[in-house]
Amino acid sequence: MTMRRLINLKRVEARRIYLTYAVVIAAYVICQVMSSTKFLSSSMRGMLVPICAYMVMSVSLNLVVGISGELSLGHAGFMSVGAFSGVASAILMQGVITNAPVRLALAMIVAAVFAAFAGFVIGIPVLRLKGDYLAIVTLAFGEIIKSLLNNFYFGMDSQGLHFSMLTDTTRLLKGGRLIIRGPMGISGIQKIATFPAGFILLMIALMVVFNLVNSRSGRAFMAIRDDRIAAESIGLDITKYKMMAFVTSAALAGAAGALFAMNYSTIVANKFDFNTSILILVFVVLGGQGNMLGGIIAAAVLTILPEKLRQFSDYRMLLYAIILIVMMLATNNDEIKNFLNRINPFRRKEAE
Amino acid sequence: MKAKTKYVPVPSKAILPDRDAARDPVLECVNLGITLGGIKAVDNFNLTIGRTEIAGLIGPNGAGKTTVFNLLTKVYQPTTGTILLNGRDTHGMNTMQVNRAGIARTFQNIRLFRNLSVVDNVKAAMNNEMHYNMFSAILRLPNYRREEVAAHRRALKLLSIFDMQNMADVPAGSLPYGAQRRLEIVRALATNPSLLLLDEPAAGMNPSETADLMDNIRKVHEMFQIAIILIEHDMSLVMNICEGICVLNFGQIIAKGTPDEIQNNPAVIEAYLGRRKEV
Amino acid sequence: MRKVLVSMLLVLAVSSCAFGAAFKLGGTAPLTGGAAIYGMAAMRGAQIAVDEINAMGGDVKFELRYEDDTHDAEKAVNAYNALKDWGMQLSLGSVTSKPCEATAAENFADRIFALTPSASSAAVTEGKDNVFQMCFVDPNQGTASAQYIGGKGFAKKVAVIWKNDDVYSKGIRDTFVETAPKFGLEVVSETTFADGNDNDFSVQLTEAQTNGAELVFLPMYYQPASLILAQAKAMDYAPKWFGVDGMDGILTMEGFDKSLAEGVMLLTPFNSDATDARTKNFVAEYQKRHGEIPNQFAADGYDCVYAYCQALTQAKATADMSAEELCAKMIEQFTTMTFNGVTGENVRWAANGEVTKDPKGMVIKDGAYVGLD
Amino acid sequence: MIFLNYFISGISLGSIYAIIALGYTMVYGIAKMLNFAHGDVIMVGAYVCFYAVSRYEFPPFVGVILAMFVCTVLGMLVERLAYKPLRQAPSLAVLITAIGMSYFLQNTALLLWSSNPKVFPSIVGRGAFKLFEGKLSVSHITALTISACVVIMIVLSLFISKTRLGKAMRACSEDKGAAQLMGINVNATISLTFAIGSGLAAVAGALLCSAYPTLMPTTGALPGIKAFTAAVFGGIGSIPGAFLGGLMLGVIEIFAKAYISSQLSDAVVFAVLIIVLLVKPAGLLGKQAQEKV
Repeated sequence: MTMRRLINLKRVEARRIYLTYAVVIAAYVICQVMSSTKFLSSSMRGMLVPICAYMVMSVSLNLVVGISGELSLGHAGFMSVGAFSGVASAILMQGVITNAPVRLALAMIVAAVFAAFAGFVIGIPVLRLKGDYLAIVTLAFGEIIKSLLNNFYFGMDSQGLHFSMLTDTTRLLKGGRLIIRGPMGISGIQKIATFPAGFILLMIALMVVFNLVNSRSGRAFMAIRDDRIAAESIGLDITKYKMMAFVTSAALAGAAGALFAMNYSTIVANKFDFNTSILILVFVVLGGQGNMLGGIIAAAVLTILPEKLRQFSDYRMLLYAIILIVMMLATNNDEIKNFLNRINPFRRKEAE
Repeated sequence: MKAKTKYVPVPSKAILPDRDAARDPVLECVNLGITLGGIKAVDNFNLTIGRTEIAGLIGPNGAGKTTVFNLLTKVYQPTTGTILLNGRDTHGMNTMQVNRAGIARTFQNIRLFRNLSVVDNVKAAMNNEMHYNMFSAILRLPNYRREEVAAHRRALKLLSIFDMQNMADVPAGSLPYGAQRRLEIVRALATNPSLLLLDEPAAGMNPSETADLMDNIRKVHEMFQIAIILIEHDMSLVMNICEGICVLNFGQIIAKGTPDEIQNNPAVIEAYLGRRKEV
Repeated sequence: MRKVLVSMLLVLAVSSCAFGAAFKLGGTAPLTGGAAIYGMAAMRGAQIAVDEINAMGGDVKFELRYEDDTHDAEKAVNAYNALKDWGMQLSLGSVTSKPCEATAAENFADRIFALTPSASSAAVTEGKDNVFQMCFVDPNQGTASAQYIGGKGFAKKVAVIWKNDDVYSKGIRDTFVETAPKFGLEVVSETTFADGNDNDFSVQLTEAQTNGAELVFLPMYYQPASLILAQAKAMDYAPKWFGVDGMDGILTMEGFDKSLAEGVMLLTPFNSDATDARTKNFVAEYQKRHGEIPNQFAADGYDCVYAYCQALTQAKATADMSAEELCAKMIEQFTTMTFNGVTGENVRWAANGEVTKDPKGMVIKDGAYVGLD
Repeated sequence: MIFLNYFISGISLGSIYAIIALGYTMVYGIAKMLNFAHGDVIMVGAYVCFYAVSRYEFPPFVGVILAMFVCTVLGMLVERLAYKPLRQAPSLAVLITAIGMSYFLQNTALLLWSSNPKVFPSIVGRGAFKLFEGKLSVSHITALTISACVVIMIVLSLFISKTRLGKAMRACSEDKGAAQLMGINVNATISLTFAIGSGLAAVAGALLCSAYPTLMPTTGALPGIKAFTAAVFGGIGSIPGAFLGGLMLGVIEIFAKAYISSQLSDAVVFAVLIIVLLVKPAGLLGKQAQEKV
């Protein structure tokens, strides 16, 4: 038996995965063509990179919420760690590496490493808790990260790197640069994030998550999600796999954070607060837990939607709230679900 | 019909089937007990199971049978006593480690991975025999392909014992009830256990399904040459398939012996069979 | 039929011409969320100025559009891009500092001139030749406050309470603490708060009290300041209070017990009780439209539009000029002109975009501002 | 003495958290959902009370009653329109809908009442009880909040353990299906829970804004999250737990500000929360559910 047959046997899942890749690639090509022919408004062009970042966030959180079945309310914290470490490293590399795409790639790797480390530290307590208690601990960690970054100072001068907490005691020499400035965050960031970079990161994120899910690790994640006790009874190491999912997800979120931050000239810790965590969770839930394509589409729709509602001026956010509630009600309504199932070409065949 | 098993005493004073007598027992429980909510749910439980023995654990509802399984698999940590698995003390081990040491089980209330396909349920249980790491998986390296293909092949082979290879891609949660019970057994077998614990495998089955199940258990026993303990209320199944039977009541063993001995044991008839007749 | 068509075309041409005669002025502001107070005020102030200027029928006419940025840099860039799609020629930047840092970078890259009413952090204008501020830059406010307090001999021992997750508060605090010793001030207590723990100030006030602070410096907006004043009163702590321009507005909070603010001093460029015709007219109009006394943000928004009007008139700019042409002209004008508005007389701008105007020392007496000097 | 004063400040802040947490925990206990819109119902209650007392000059007592009435109706309406259709849906879907509802209420408030902060009139005046020759002061509002909190906690506990409706609530919380079979109207019971929770929110709103008298459309959001934390801290679903969790959170927050660092107080509060949950994974008074195997 060959690998081909293995994939064919899992026809439904395989088709879903290829469809996801195809949709992402097609969307990228269309946006690039529209962008280069000036067919895309500045408003849309300006959102391409953040949408990519949010899509990666959605995919990475889906690994925790959809695949591993753990509720995380602090995912923006990892994005924050990634954003700050990524931007700081990009600034440090400015003189050494002049090629912007290379610098961006390296910064995203640094961001992923830092965020993965944060994920590991957070994972230690998180893995001992269940359900809502786990959710509140992730929320708490998100808030702690925010609070710490608001009090963190980091600078560089000819003597090397300097850190301090609470107040700026780095005492940089002349010509030094205070990179992270507590509540003022980082200013004067070079905007080196690009749409192609966002696209590549998204493709990498999809590859990581899909390939992981379709491996022994992925089966373990889902087995633990479906029944923890049965998973233990067949010898699965719950802690190891939960940690693996959590850290992988954090690393992807970190890279997304770096991408996001380097699309703006300034970044503050408050950006990555509880509301941002919730926003990403909304992408995942609205797109369907475990459904990567759904989460990606939800990320795009919910990022573009408030912009398209600008014509309603004062009623904009109110409409956004109403649309969100109606979408949640509609996607969980049996009649609508049945209708969607009937027209869905990828539903499972009854005969199977 | 099966041949009657002859039990012989071994040096450790336990009694084992004669074919297993020459080898160490797979399981030895000494003075096993647990207190749950102030009640001694299981007390002074002593049991020795031979390498290839099929044993039955019976008793009225609430007698503590499933609790014994939970103790053996460390879902609960025993308050007293020792469990020796293949001669190794399982003290301090958790469920996962006990499984790796050789115990696999099924559950009274079916616990399948409902959203995984049938074959993935089995492959999940084969996790510990696969060795590629997450980077091989992400990059689809050759060892990923090699091990996945091998695992898939073996999973289908295991499923075919229970005639389930055609259902491989169906989500486990949508299987009919009987098939779910069988899948749990396949999944347990996939972990290569030396001792298989079956918790009411025939619950909710009709007589013909029960008969098939009986054949399947025998087949598994023959193919894998492992020890099996089963909890069951269906007396025909127990009496037909088990070589040794242990009767539990109020957390205490009240009788041990061959099916014939148990059927004629007055204490058992009083505590268990007698009560059943009243119903 | 043909006649109708021709006349329709004519009407279209005329109207589009009239339309074209207006400069497209755009800005982003938090119009929803927790910071909406500041955004709404700035937008309303600017709108009044635009309506007044358009009604005067001069050469310069404006079409104003504000987009919501929810006090977030990402949304501000989105809002900025939406304005760009609309055809914005001149920008009012953003109302709050962090979003404005983000949009200012876009302004710089796109060569669209920006004059922000109230984004006061130094990073807004840093390294950008076409971004100007209508308000004091934060570091200057810190220094000016220290100088004022020290110079007037209000106190020797000073406590500072600042908001630890806010660029504005932090910016003022930094230079205040740095320069305080120069003016004979000793900072005896420094405490903070942040979003989420901005209700209870007992610890901050007790620290200030036990360390013997004679004056408490409050570099923050008026909403938390109102809580601090109330809680200090409850614990019978009555130091001198010194605020910054964000404190303006405290007297107009609905239901605020004005006696709490008695004796509070603040440096602000705007005084809604001023008696000059310009201020009186603006305050009256704002009150007529919105039923509230305008605060400093509204005044800054108002002044921005008038400053643009003056610069455009002097530069003889026309509305058919591109944003880039206007940008060059505006840089030239703003670095050379002198402006008189409701937030100050003889307002001038440095080449780096920072404004120079006299901060007015105010003290609250009997529920109204009175000049300190 | 300063220590005692800080302690009282902590209790005062904590009692506010506690009273909000009571609403959270109650709804969670019965409906098994995190109602993130609870904080915003508090805000609505505070606005109603504000307008009744400040604009229409009703006595504070009437203002609070009016706010309770409005919030009760609002709570039931929200439950009926947004949560009831999701009874069978995954709990996350309900969570997101609750967040949508929170945005909805905040933005409606913004449109109705503008973003300008209002100063809330205290419902008991701004005085304080002075103890130890004035060295220690307990403001009236603190005294009122704590007593209200204790009274509400006792009444709620009694209601749930003694009355028929309360027993129906407990039944629903244990097992909705079984409760249905026993002839309990589950939908009505959950509606009732929301009604009570929202009525409590109105009281919490009036007390919150009396203690910390500024009122904006976002007033309820952050205290709501803190109170949610407090509810989990005490063991979510447990009514005495919410009370204890709220008080402790308040005291820890003030002590962290005073003795560790005012800059890191939130980090300290959440770190303590994490440590408590590690030691007691179901919160201070929560019951650890043992899964049946």
